[in-house]
Amino acid sequence: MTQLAEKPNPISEKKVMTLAAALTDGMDIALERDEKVVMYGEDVGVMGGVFRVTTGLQGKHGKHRVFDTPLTEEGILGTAVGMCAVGWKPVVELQFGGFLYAGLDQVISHVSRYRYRSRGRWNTPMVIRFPYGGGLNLLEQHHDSPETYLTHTPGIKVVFPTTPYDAKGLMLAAIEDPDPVVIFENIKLYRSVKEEVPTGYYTVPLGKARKVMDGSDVTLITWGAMVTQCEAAAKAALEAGISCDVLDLRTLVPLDLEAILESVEKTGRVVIVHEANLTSGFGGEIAALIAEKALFSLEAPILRVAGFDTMHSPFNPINHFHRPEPAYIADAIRKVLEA
Amino acid sequence: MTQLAEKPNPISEKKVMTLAAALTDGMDIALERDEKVVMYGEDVGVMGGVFRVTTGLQGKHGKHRVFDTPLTEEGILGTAVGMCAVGWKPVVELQFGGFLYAGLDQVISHVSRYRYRSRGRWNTPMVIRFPYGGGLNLLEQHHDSPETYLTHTPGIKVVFPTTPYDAKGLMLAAIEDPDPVVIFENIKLYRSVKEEVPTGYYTVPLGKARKVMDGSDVTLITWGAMVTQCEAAAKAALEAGISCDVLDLRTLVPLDLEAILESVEKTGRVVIVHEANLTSGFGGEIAALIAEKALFSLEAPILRVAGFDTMHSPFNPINHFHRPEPAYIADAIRKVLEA
Amino acid sequence: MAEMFQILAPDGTVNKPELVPAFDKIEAMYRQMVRTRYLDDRFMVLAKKNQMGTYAQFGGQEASQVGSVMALQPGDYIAPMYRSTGACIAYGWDLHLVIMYWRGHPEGWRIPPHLNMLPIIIDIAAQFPHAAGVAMGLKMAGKKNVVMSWIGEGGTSQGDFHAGVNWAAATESPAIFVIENNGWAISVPRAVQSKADFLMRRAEGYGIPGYLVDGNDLLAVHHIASKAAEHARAGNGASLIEQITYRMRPHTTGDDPKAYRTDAETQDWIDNRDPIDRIRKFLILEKQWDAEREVALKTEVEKEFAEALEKADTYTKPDPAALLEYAMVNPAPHLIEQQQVLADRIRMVK
Amino acid sequence: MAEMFQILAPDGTVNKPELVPAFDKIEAMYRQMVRTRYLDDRFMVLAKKNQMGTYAQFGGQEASQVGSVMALQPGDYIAPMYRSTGACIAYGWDLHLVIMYWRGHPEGWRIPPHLNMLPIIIDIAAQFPHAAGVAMGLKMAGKKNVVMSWIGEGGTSQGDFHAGVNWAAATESPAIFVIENNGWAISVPRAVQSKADFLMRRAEGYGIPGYLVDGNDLLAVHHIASKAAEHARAGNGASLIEQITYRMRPHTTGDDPKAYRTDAETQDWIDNRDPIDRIRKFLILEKQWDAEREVALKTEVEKEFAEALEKADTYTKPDPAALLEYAMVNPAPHLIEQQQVLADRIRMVK
Ligand SMILES: Cc1ncc(C[n+]2csc(CCOP(=O)(O)OP(=O)(O)O)c2C)c(N)n1
Ligand SMILES: Cc1ncc(C[n+]2csc(CCOP(=O)(O)OP(=O)(O)O)c2C)c(N)n1
Ligand SMILES: [Mg+2]
Ligand SMILES: [Mg+2]
Repeated sequence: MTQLAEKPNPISEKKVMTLAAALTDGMDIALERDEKVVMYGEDVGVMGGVFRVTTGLQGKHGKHRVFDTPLTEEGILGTAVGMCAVGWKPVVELQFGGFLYAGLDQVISHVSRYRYRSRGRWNTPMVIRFPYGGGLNLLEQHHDSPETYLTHTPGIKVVFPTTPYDAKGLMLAAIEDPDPVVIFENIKLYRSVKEEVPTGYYTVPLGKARKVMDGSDVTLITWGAMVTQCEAAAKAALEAGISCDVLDLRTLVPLDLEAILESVEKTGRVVIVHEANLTSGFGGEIAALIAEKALFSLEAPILRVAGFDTMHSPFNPINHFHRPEPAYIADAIRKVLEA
Repeated sequence: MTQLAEKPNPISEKKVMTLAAALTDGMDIALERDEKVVMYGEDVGVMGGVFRVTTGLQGKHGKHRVFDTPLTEEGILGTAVGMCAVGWKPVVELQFGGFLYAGLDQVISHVSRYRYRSRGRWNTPMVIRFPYGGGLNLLEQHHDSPETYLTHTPGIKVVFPTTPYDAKGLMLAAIEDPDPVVIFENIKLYRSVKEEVPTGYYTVPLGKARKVMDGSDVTLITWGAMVTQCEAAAKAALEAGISCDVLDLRTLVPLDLEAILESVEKTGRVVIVHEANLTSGFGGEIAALIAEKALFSLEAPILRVAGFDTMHSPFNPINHFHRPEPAYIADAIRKVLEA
Repeated sequence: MAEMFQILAPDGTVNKPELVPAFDKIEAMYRQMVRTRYLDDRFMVLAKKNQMGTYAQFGGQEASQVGSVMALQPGDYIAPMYRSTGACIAYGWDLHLVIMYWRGHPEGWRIPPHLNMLPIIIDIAAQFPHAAGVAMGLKMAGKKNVVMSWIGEGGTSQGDFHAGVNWAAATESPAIFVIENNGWAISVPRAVQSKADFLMRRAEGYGIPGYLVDGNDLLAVHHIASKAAEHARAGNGASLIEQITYRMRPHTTGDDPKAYRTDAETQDWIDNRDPIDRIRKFLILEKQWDAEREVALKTEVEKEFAEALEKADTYTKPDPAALLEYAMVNPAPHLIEQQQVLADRIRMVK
Repeated sequence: MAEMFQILAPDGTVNKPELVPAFDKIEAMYRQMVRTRYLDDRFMVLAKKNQMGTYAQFGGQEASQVGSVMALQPGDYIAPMYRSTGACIAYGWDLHLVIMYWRGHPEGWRIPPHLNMLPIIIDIAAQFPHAAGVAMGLKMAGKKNVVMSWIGEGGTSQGDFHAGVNWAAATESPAIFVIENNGWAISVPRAVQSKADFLMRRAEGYGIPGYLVDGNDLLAVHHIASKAAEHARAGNGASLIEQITYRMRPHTTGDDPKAYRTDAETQDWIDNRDPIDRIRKFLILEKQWDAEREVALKTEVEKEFAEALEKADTYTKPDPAALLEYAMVNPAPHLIEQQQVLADRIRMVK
């Protein structure tokens, strides 16, 4: 069985939504369509989450479908495993990506392995979602980008929506997917991007990258809020006559390797951009795959623009040096062209 | 300040030791030399650990230096942070690498960040050690190779001794090192390798790879028990007239990038081998660094031989298909030569 | 001082006659105890001969495991740990699959569809949040079922012990959490784990009933487990039970208890507090059992084991394809690529 | 039903006159309460004006924080969480550094060498294992010092709460664990966290003393914290204290409590159970305080704040090099390479 195909909804009306609103809308529809879907976490009920992404869902669907729980990430993730064994489809929220760590054992040792361990008797078709990423000057651990801990953990799918359309379609696809899926919701993008989104049901398939800009000189590969940064850098480059292929991966697992290789074969020059710290970041995996599968297309070293190997800087006045800015990406573009 | 230099001990007598015995000897000397060093964990006291690596240490140094604790990895790792703040140097044992996850929050959020977070006021010069790796048909979670979770975590040094000499010297260097160091002790190597080791004090520096075999056709980059597997593959290749440069990295953080690049520039062909599952494994980081810093030396795609993207196979009769064998490495050598 | 609940004194005489259940029920449990003890010892022999992998015996804990699990009803769930093999067998796990599980045969790892048995958990205490989730899920589904899970006294020091019990308690979910206090966590004695006199003291901090039970008294274990199950089934939520028992065997295949405890201590439990002896004495005193039936039971169990072993031994050899099965329902492309790598590896080794 | 320990009734009259400490001590604590309340409100104003980052107010918890931390002695340690700013200030944290900390200025993050203050922990409950480690370390070093740590009632549901308290209890280490039960974990009420009537019930399960205290009664808080500190100092190990208090302010800068609790509830606490009012009434009743001194204190504190703010405002701007400082004592080569990357980035942005 392969990935679900895209299910567009051509007849649906459209409405302008932020990324946050699109996520909410997707969850709302999922609660409507499948009575097995339940949502829980810290503050997701009455308050609708610290970023208000579950706003209105408890009121509309009831406390038995959307509810607050004791404050424990290992509890939230561990009970979700048990909930699946009784046939529920939990969509759980962690308050920030930096609090995934507190429940990471349940993800690595159980969410990821339960199906393999029971040879298909017990599946874990849950969705784990959380805000992540820098740029808002919140507290420490509120800006982490912990995707590598998940991409290295077998059996987990990893999703990064960057547009409202994708956010809703990927949310619905993630909830429908029979495997555990983690959705990284970028805190900067929650309310900074807006677009028309169909009000009805549709899905965006897991495993298909989105071509943000089409170009032939350099390939920019990225995900999450760095898509915006890459787009800015690519636009600036375009003014200087350099055209970039900008790939929004949308999902890291499954990875759209085909789209990556196709672009690399075209441009021969690659810059990979992510917010997480550099070493052992998912950028390394992508570079390794390119160095294995498209080596002879490369005309320049593969460069990565990423966070430093420290925790995400809590130093507000200077943390823009830590988080990749368009200028740093532009510099990398220049370097791969000069190589 | 850079890494500590190697401190050999030329006048010391020598004794044949297994890797396990060499580790014990190193800890024994550390307990002797520095009264701030204490060791604790599950079963490390009277019993000397499930692999008997702390055997005799409690008897010799006392219950106040080497002791058993409540069964909790978050407790063991979290209290070690606090112990450091009072000036102790805890050397803690986790019973198996697969139980690191249960305490991973303390490593990612605290061990790794305490110094940065307090701007040097509170350091965490602890050592975390555990048996890891496959090959013995123990229970699930007893064969994991969780290094990626640590190489991606800033501030943590990651050490993989593969010879008795190195084991003792790296242990002493790790305990002396002012940063947190994690020592991966391979369960297959504990008692399968033996050699003469100086009985006195010496250190092997963190950050220097060991050249296992010298060759010019292909570079094999590896660590831990895979060094043995690569050596076997390289020896077989030599009979067919192919000479391999075999690099035992010894430490993943700090990484001896110089040694890697020097070898790659010589051979132009690279195979990276690790036990951990492929995706987002540390092999990806190495490949990425090569694709950035030595791209134009490459004459073949970089290949990785690794575990599958599942948990370490608990299926005893067939798990040798999961864990890299010399034959699979030989195959990769052939492939990079044919490329 | 909490009092340890007991129905049978160690010599098999009855403390609380009014609480003795029907004899056919006792006999059924007694049979499971004898059966699991026999199997447990045979498994260790297999493990020592390398015909099984590392194995964790439960010998000495038969009353604790059989007595608790047999308080369950159809549709109830269990969340076992590595030492719960006795409970799993009494719950209905097919014997040849048990052997194959401990051999690392993929088909032994496949949990049969007729059992609401969660996978055996090695990661100590992690089964408690799972059990809490099952309990919450059962309650939300309006089911009248419950879940039972076990943990060692060592495991009570873990964060997941707390997160799991507190969750089920706070959500008033039908869970029965059983602490099998067998005195040792490998080489670490009970006293190192906690300063509390008894671990069931924790119950009050979760606002749920807590029980201290003689874990080698089958009737006591069964009585309290049934009570907790009824409590849960009636919608009153979770309970925490501490069963005082003893691991009469080594920790696992590779362990030598001489390194950390005296033979005298172990021998005392074996001679004076063996859970099987106690209930057998009771049944004999009550004239519900005799040497003849004992011999017949032994023969029956030996035969059953021989058949299961034969079945396991002659089972289709593991298919290496199993390595990549069940990794994902919708496998990502890299997993499909790895199927090719696996096929290549199989070819290379042949 | 546990009884809530109280020395002062909400109207400032004394329940237990024999337990009232010396007035100079009370006055010192009262001054800290007024001071921290003032600062807390000023900080929120700064945060609202974007002159600080996200800030977590402690307003309403002054008795709870000041009363407990002032039971400590020189050489004792504290392990604070994000809401412990009041405790940290009363403990001696330099005001301009507090402001700079909440501004995300690297020099505010530098913990001054004269304070045995562990870093503020955001990762809820993780500070408890740290505190247990400090306590064990102090005991092993033969020191007569203790460590105090705080947690919210929400945090008591975390695994680390359990792992930390149990560890210190089991090792008989000198730790004081304080639960500041302020009724709410952001929008989640206390009842969701646990079915236990009081969270100090957990103490028995750890075999240590547990106390239920009126957390808005300065004298009660201080009395019990001192008792727990003495207990620890005397080598008797850890204690668990639950202080019933209330968060009179929003959770943090961005929070609007109207979304989850009634104004009436909050207003009731503000009008009838404000911890500062209570102790002030007492001091006035006892003729130890008057309006004049109050005005003088206000002026003093205003001046202090103005000076600290000035100092923070005029402090050397953060050096971007700070981003890579303190990453490792012996930086690995990749960190040294990243210093170059940082230098390039600084150049690019200029
Ligand atoms: C999280 C975790 N840490 C460590 C281990 C290693 N280990 C296996 S059994 C054991 C002792 C367990 O003792 P207890 O909980 O009392 O259970 P028992 O074995 O006595 O049944 C330990 C430390 C593990 N399996 N999981
Ligand atoms: C491990 C973790 N999970 C989630 C959060 C997000 N969070 C911040 S404050 C808070 C509520 C805490 O409530 P409580 O423990 O009662 O402390 P209070 O804020 O009331 O002082 C939550 C869920 C966090 N900081 N850490
Ligand atoms: Mg035990
Ligand atoms: Mg609170």
